Amino acid sequence: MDINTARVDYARSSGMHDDVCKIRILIADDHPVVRDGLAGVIEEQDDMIVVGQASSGTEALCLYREHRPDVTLMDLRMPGMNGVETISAIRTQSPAARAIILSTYDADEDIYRGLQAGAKAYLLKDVGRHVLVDTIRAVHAGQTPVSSEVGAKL
Amino acid sequence: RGEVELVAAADKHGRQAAELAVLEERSRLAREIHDMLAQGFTGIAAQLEAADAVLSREPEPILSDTLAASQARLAVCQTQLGKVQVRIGKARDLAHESLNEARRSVEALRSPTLEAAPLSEALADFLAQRVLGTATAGRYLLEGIPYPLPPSIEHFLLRIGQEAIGNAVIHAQAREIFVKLSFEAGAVRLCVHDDGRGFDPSLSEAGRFGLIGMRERAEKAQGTLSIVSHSKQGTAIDLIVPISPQTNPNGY
Amino acid sequence: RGEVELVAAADKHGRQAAELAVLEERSRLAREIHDMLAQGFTGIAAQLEAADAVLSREPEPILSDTLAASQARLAVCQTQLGKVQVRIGKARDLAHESLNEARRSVEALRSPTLEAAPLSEALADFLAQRVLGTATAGRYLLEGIPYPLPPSIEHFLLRIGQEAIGNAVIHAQAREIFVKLSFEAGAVRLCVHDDGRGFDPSLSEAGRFGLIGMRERAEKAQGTLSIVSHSKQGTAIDLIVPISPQTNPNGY
Ligand SMILES: Nc1ncnc2c1ncn2[C@@H]1O[C@H](COP(=O)(O)OP(=O)(O)OP(=O)(O)O)[C@@H](O)[C@H]1O
Ligand SMILES: Nc1ncnc2c1ncn2[C@@H]1O[C@H](COP(=O)(O)OP(=O)(O)OP(=O)(O)O)[C@@H](O)[C@H]1O
Ligand SMILES: [K+]
Ligand SMILES: [Mg+2]
Ligand SMILES: [Mg+2]
Ligand SMILES: [Mg+2]
Repeated sequence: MDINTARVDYARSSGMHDDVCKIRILIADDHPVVRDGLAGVIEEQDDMIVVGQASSGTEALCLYREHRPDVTLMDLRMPGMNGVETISAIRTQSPAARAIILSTYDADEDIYRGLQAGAKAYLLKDVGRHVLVDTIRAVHAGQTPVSSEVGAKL
Repeated sequence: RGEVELVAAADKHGRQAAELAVLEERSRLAREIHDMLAQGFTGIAAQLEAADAVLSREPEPILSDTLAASQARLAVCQTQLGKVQVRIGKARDLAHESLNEARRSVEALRSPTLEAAPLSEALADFLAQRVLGTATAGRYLLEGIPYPLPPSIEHFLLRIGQEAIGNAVIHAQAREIFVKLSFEAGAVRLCVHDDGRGFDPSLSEAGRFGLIGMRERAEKAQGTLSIVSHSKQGTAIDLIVPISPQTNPNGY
Repeated sequence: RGEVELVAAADKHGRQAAELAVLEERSRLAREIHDMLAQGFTGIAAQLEAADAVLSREPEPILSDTLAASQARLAVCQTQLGKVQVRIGKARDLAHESLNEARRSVEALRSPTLEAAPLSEALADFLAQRVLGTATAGRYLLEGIPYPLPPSIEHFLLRIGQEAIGNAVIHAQAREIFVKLSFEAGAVRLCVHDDGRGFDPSLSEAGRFGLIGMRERAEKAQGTLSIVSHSKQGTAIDLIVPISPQTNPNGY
């Protein structure tokens, strides 16, 4: 067995998921370094795949139509169409769409508007990767893991 | 209604205006800080989570003690190192960029009046030192309430002022050099006037770069430089640099 | 000296005070930002440099393609991964801490007066909407100069006010509901008074959570809630939430 074969085996054995079974994720954030970092975390998960990255609400809407992702990570503050508007637009077309809000600020009023617009959860942008991927899996499984604190505020 | 009462009422109004101005300033700056610092830190945090995700991948158990198995594991390990290095590079670049951006904003926020008024003080000091021991007197006036200037403009103003003062001391044989720095609503203004022998500013002398440098710097600062000189009456150098409301966040 | 002149002089003084206050505020913020950064981005950059130094170590050339050599190389590689992970952890902790600090300062700096006065406006709007079309009149008063409140406290105040207003509209049969929000030196105060039929606040009704929620939220905001009600005279709900000078950055 040469090195290349061994690497293929490694990849196969650790990645028990075919691409078709993976959670397909769209990331929308106008901050390229944040977007790229989130994609990096997701890439390392065997059960997830990033199907698109958008830097604006309009682009997110296009990529949503094109790829029909299972879960969309949605930044609230983007130039042009903001996160809340984008979630509304996506859910008008696809009522079953599942979105997770990304926010820099916990006290952002738009978090509540985003949840009212149909987002299933919200995450702070510097969330630990375990919480990030657990939330993605939970939302994909149909849960709405809104933190109790936000639930109380709503 | 007595005078005292009137003043007290106006004073109270002034104090409230001051408090409101502080609130306004505070909220504007808060947004700036948000955009800059917080965005920087979120980007760094995201990259570091990604790096950690790479590092935390469980390695396959080594099934056999063969060379091929060991080499395969090594290859995986080296791939991880490569990926992590890229992430670290991105996070580090962002840290440096954010730091520079933040430094620039700190500099822009620096208050000349309160932090030893560097430009005004530097000009006054320069004048005092240059006329010391000469037959020329120096007079300096600061007009208006200084507001923070972009560091580059502050720098141009200082250099132009130094050259003009230097020229007046060396060439003018003046009794007095009068320097005035004025902070006006839409512009900052620097005047260096002397009552010396005057010269013809339109004649450029080879190997003399003082006036040329002044004109170049005035242009770079998007300012207007006028040099008016009359024989035996003296020289007046006036520089006006417009400060836009964005650049002058006080807006007055 | 005429009155007009006197006012003008005092006004000018007021404007200068406002300008100075802005300058002072600006320089305070500059120092704050500077300190935050110095500890944040600089520390992160240093950790990342250290991580990069580990990753950039040239590996020993492979002397022979033996199992022992490969295993030795793997061991080095894994040591590198371990060291880098520690650095990344430190940088990440620092990024989170700094981001939280930036968040806190943004929150503290948020100015309710100027950013559409959300709390005061929300309370006034809520009152206006709830009394609309009822036999009850609403009167709203904002007292003092609003200063930024921590969002959680702002939130509690709004929810308590809404419940109290809602109760007065639904239960009191009042002629007037008077709502007053006061920004005082060490506290923010919310009063909801009605001249309606009154009730006995000590009797808790099963399945009613409005008053319970008000009490809970007042406690969470570390405030004092008093409910005074007299039959046929009305109900007065008073909430005082102390605001510490740190929390109220204006300190007045
Ligand atoms: N205030 C002044 N009064 C009289 N003459 C002046 C004055 N300023 C400039 N001049 C004349 O204009 C000339 C050009 O000035 P400029 O500053 O360009 O050169 P400089 O001072 O001679 O040399 P340097 O290049 O070191 O500045 C001077 O040599 C001097 O003759
Ligand atoms: N301003 C008021 N004037 C007269 N009665 C009042 C007033 N506020 C409260 N009450 C009485 O106190 C009771 C308890 O109030 P509370 O807010 O806890 O419950 P509620 O308003 O009836 O229901 P909810 O849980 O929807 O708020 C009310 O049912 C009412 O009888
Ligand atoms: K993946
Ligand atoms: Mg954004
Ligand atoms: Mg010269
Ligand atoms: Mg109620």
